[in-house]
Amino acid sequence: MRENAYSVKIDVFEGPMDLLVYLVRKNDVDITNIPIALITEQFLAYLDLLELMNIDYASEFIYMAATLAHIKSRMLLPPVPGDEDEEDPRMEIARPLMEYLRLKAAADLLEKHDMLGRDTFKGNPFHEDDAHPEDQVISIGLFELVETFRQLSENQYHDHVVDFKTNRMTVKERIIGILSLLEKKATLSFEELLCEHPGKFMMVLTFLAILEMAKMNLIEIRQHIQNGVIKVAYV
Amino acid sequence: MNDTRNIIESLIFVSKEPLSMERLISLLPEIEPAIIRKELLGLIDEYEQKQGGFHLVQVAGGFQFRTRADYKTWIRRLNQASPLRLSRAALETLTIVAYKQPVIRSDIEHIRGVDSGGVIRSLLDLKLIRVLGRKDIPGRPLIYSTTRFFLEIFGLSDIKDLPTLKEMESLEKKQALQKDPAPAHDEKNLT
Amino acid sequence: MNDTRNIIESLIFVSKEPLSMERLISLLPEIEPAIIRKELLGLIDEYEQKQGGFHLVQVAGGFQFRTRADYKTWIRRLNQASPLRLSRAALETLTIVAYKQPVIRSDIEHIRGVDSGGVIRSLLDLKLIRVLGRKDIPGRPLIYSTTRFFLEIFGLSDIKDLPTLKEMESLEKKQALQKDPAPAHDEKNLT
Repeated sequence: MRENAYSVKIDVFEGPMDLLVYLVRKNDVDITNIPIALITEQFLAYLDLLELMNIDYASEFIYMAATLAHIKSRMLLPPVPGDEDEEDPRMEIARPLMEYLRLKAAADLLEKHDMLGRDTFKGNPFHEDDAHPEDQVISIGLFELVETFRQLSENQYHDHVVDFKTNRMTVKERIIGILSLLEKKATLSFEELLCEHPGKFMMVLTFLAILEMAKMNLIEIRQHIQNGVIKVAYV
Repeated sequence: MNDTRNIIESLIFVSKEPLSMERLISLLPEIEPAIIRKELLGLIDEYEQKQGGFHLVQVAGGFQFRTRADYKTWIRRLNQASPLRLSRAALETLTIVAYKQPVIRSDIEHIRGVDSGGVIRSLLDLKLIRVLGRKDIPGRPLIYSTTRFFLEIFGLSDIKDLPTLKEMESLEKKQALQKDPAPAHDEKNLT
Repeated sequence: MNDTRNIIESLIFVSKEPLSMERLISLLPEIEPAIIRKELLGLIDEYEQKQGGFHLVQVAGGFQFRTRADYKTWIRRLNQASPLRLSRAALETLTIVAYKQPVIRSDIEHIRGVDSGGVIRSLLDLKLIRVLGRKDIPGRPLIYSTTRFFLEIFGLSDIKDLPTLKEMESLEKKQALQKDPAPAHDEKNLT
């Protein structure tokens, strides 16, 4: 902990385990022989301090405080006669603490590795066949799938907003569109028209437009007997 | 100085573009330009002497390591068969098929907003998706679904095992970790 | 044969990912696997002898040219990509996944004692960990494991290259011993 005469720094611990590690180290005690009363007291004092300073802390801290208090109370009970093998109640906290310390040490070690992009770099080889930068290639896993789906779903949502508020085509506009198509080509298949603009909304719109145009006698709808193709033609 | 040569070598090796003499000189203000020039020429010479798999060449106003033309036949092989890697378009399309199946082409195109015929075909070729049948709507479009091979690739026993959007949301970013992809000039403040 | 060595050198040089021995062998069916192996080892040796700006390292199950760490100060001046920076929480979570994989979220949180959804998410985004599938227990939670990219970033050839937690423990005890010398009979168990 860094302190100087003019400012007091409150260490912020990410979780109760971090705080415990700090306390154990500060008091220079053996993990397998934690002075539980002292550590509990300091743990609670820290939480009080946070409260005093209006700093929110997670429920995990409260849970740990309860665990510590429980261990403390069990330490006060006399050992059950005939059950001398009973485990030291402090092991409940010592064991996970040891595991946590081991992992912290492993993390320290991992960080000391020569990291690619930080300590060591790979080359940027050039060769002629490197000619497809537009095909951004992705190696994929399950997360890439769900992440892509999430992005697509988000875009989809925005599309709808645009569709309905500003960009919504009307039946009338669709009729005009179909008429201009028929001007270029006298007959069109139903499928061609429906597929011109994919999407449920546009298909419904096209369908409504065709019905409306038939009603107005602008077009004739015919079905081929043999192949079943429905065609739309200018009257 | 051998170290100067190594520094130059490592810089050219890492640079995305050919590294020009001016750039080298400006990157290494503590070294005499004349020495940089000398060591760079020495380095080029070294690679020419060695006649290895690649060499140091002067191109487009700079210096770059390039493979020697003698080995292009083999290099071409490398670029051909690479493991399953998909373009962004293919990944998007595959994702839609996976999550929305059974699905028809127009649904895919509606979600992606672009023509997807080519991508569907390549996914069919890769046997990641298959034709399930035809939908009973006008035009009788083909219906697509993912394949058993798709499950194998992703180590899934069932399509229902795909991670859900809900699950991803539950991994919400509560804390701002892996903070700012900070620009390099900030580095000092962070360490 | 010198040419075999050059072919191998050019292939490794050009490959975007570390090139594995198996891949090399399959790319070069006309060359005896034993010779490929011999030449590759010779190549690694050659670069170690040379002590140049970069060398050939074994990483993520393959071989790749990388700059020697001695030159990082200069390469950073090129400022091409900002390095991956992990918060302490991310580093610890990554370590847990690395050591305990395949692992589920609640295991990670049990060890860290805090909610880790956000960190897991960032690690997934960074492609350092991946979803492996689901565990066959109630709720069918997602299983996580580290990726090949993780090995690449940390310069590990295989996940087995990590020191075991047992080794960590003795390391830790040694540190403790330095602080407060323990009885001599304990020491034997440690070494």
